[in-house]
Amino acid sequence: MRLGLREKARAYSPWIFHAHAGGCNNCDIELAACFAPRFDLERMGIQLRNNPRHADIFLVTGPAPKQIAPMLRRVYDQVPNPKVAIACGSCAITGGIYNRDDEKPNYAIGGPVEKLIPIDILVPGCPPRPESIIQGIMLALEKLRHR
Amino acid sequence: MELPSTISIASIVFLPIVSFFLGIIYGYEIRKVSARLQSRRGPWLLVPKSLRGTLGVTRLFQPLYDIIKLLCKESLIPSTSTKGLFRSAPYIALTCVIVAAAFTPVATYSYLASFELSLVVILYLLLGVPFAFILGGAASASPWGVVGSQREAELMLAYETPLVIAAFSIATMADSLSVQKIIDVQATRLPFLLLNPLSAVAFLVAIIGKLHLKPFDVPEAEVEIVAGPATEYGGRLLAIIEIVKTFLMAICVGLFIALFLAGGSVPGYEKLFSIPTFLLEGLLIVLVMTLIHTLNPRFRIDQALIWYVRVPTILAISGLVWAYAFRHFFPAFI
Amino acid sequence: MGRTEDIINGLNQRLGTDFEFKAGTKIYWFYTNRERVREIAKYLTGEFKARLINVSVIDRGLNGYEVIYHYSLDHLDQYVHFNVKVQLPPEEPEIESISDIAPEASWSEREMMEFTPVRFIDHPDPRHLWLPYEWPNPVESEKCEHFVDKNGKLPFAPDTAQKLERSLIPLGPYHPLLIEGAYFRVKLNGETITDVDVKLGWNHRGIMKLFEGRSYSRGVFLAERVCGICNVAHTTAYLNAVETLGGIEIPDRARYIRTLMAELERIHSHLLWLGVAGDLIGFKTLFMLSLKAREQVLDIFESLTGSRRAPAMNLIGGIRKDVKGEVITKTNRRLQTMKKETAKLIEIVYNHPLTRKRLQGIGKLDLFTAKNAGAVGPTARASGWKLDIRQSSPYAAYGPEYTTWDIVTDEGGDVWSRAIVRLKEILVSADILVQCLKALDNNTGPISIEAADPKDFKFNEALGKAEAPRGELVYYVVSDGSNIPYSVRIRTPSFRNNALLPKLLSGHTLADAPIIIGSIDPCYSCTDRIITITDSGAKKNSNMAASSQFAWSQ
Amino acid sequence: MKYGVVKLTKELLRNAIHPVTVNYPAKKDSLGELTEIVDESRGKHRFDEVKCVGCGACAIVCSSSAITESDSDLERTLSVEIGRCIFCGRCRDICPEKGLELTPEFEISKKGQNANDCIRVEHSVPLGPCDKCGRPTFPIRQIESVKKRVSENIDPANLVTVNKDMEIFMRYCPDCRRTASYALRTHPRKSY
Repeated sequence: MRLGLREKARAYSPWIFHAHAGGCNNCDIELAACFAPRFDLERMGIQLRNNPRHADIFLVTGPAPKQIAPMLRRVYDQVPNPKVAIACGSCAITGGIYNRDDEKPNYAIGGPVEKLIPIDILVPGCPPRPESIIQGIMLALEKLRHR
Repeated sequence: MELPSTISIASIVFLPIVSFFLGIIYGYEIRKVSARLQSRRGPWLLVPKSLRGTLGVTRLFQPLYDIIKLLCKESLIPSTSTKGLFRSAPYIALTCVIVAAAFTPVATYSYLASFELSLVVILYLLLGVPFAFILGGAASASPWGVVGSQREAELMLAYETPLVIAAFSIATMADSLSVQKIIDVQATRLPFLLLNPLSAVAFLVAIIGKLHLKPFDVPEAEVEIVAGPATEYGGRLLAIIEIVKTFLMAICVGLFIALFLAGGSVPGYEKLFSIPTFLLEGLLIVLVMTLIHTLNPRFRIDQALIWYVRVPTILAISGLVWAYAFRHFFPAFI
Repeated sequence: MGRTEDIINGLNQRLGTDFEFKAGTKIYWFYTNRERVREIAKYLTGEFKARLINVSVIDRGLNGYEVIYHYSLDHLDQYVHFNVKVQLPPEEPEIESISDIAPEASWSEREMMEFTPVRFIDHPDPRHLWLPYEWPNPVESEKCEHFVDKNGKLPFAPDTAQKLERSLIPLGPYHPLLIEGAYFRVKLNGETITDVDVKLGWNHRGIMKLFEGRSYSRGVFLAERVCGICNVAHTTAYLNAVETLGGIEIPDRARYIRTLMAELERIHSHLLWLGVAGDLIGFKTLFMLSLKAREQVLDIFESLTGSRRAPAMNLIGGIRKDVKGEVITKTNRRLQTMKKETAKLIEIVYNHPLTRKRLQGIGKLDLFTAKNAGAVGPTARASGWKLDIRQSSPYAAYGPEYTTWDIVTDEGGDVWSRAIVRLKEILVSADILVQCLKALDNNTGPISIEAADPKDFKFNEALGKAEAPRGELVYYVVSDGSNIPYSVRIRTPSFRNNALLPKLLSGHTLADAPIIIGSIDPCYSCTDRIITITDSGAKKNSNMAASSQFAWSQ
Repeated sequence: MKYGVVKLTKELLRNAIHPVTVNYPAKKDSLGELTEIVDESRGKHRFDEVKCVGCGACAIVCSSSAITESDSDLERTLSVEIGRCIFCGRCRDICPEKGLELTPEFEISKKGQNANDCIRVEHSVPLGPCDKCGRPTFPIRQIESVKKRVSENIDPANLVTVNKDMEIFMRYCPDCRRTASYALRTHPRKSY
């Protein structure tokens, strides 16, 4: 498949913004591990940016408690197009263990994340292994190229 | 002065492009070397075969890809900013560095460098870059941008002093303010790195501050003030800032080589031979800067200021004194 | 024991008939009425230096509300706790606040005011702790469900970019300083911080409510997800409480394995802290090196439990999977590698002139303030307070009959001391690990026993404590004999240490703010509560309440 | 003091020669190459076609309610919602027949817009019809395994009677068993 320089560059240098939306931190430290020596994501030119304005991939962890939900949406809007959103961890996808058994909504949870922002990639796991996260990011690259 | 020939005009046009690509290679080197020092792999020089479909063959031009990607992104302009200034600030910086790049000799080649006062022009233009960043940061109306601009201004005062003093001590020794002349003086005799190491160290530390490498990345301190003046920039405007930074890297390194390492020329050899030497020296200087970058945490802004006054400024002044003493005792040398 | 008897006699004399006493083993429960609460608080915290570890409110339905003040004396006398209970009628659930006597109570009372209709009268700062300020008080579940309308829009969304005062810097909710959401409103004078206001709760997931809908055995996994970094400590504390309820004595082997997991986790947490602290002072290399050392710990976790994080080893009555055979020698070998790498890291941190320059002399916390404000864990130990739950109320295999080790303390009280305490604790933990592995290698036995049926639980309430990597962790579990806990109350270590932040921050520069905040190792997934304790508290509160819309500007 | 910087430089130069990075996305087989994945590692679920009897113990014990059992038309489906699972491994530990495994497979990320796009692991077992009303009762294999267990653990003296009883009771659905309890001689008052 021939790609233009623009699409290539997009897939070659994705910058990630990590939005923590509640959750227990396990996903966050596994994401940190992705940028640490063992699973160095910079091999692929991927950088962790702390500024949503610089990001291409918006990675969300956590079930999005009600208080942070509007902030999450707002930060997502600050990411310039084209962008891809990854829901990382079981609680970002469905709410995971923070769901109530009787299927009534948990009073504190405004998520799952799919309710608040459009999600493109799902990375299940609690916490997902760094390998899973890397695989998710590779899928995100494919998606980003065709945005 | 004779009229510029076609070749000279071509060199003026091509020099910034060459500088830009040099800056990209240096940028890659910083990333790769610091990654290796941290026992990571860093951006692949050769991407493994199974991933070439998605990731391309090499990551040597990683900073270039970043820039192209950013150029193709939309740029969001905050509603609270002073829009005109916010938009134009990166372009002001870009103009400054492109002109400065045309003046900076790459491997002794530069038509404009042979002008009298070309050193002053380069230093002056380089001063324009932090000024533009300060303007942009202040115009963005983000508290982080404002704090970043404030820090940038403070740091600029700190590093410009040793930078200028060190550059002028070299000019004193070479008895000229033309970069080309300084190179020629060194090419026939010894490089100034050996004759005036004090100034060389002061200059190197000053350009580390100018390039915002650790321990002097105070204006861009990520965990404190997000990205400093560049906080609100995104997309195309951020790409311009990245381009400026790339240029700045090449210019600073090129200037160091021109002032202290005879622009890469080796006495007794053809002028053409200076190209590989120039590249090698450039990569070496970046290596040293990367080592300092990885070895240190960030200074606090007040610590950085005090340190700059205490060490590089004193070094630069003693370099200047040394230069005068040298001129006085070995007038024949110059 | 003389001291404890003194207290009981003294309470009897002073309170006379207003006071009823039920003896436990070393955990005492008192019943009194609400007029006496302040007197007891003065008596216990003032004369006997008891620590108020938590204030819990249990909703007893038609029988009203039960307010329980948990005082701990275990730092003076092993295992001793005093729990003072007050019954409040449902129609008038009001009680006087004791936060002026014991400042530690302030946050706990606010938390309880949020979740129950109990009012603590004269509380200095009755704002919401965890929940948005806009929510009703108390929060009722039916009302809260209206908070997401049909379009999925949340009515408490903030205004679009407010024009901020230049000197008022918002740190968060999304700020690179902390991965987690936290909102510090910092008032600057130049670069110097003059005032701080904190709003937390961005991470509030309603876990205590979730506990009340799950069986005891499933609660273990919920406890594990309270915090991802100290998950073993959470499960251990929860199980300490549940096993006390049921009168379960877990076998020795299970004790050793629990200790093994807890100490591995402590090493992991401290290494992670070192990495994050390195990042906070801009030392990326330190971050990389400590995360590299951390991978060794994760490898041990993986080979022992099958997962890098969240080991899921603890179950009621024991543990899930035995540690035996060749995995012990392998673990020992990995431990040696890890120890070597950590020793190298310590040497680097200790001798690097710039790290010293950045860490020394900032965020000072003296012993008096630490004791008064109720600091716990490494934060307290760095101020010279020898406070460690592992020795003051030993659980799992921390008692002297199982392992021998010393508490690490430092006198400095600044960020540097906290770093040193944590780094030394890594080595102590490695020592405990070696002892545990040796014991596991030499002994055999069962790894778990049959858990008692909740119907046959010996007690109907119990306190479970554990020393998490960040400090003392308290679980209070109430049973009503059914399959699910009646109520669970959690007091996490960061809850206490976060209270110190405004104090630590003011007077320092903005550049030091990240490392000072980082130095207490705040864990908002554990905590998620708020506070303001600064000199200009009252004025600022009104200011903050008026502008409850958060501007977030990035 | 400066010694720290020298030490660090030495350490960094040593690091430069030995990067510890895995080749993960480049080589798929390098998953956990440094950590030797143990047999009890907790990844994606897999139901054993033969061993799983469909009793649903895993659904009861699941701490995040990720495993659900649904009966439809003589078929019981156990489905694991990977997007909700917390991988605690409780289902594997509790399974009486060892019919559920957690494999070391971690490549479970997927493209998708919502939770429904996430991977689900499903397994169906046939349900036996009630002899009386024809409605589905219990999984056939579960009935067998219960019979086997009972006959293994019971006092041999009662074995014949119990076996005979089980032949009848086990084929009725709970409702029919209740209504027919007199006929089946299971009503408690019958013995009076």
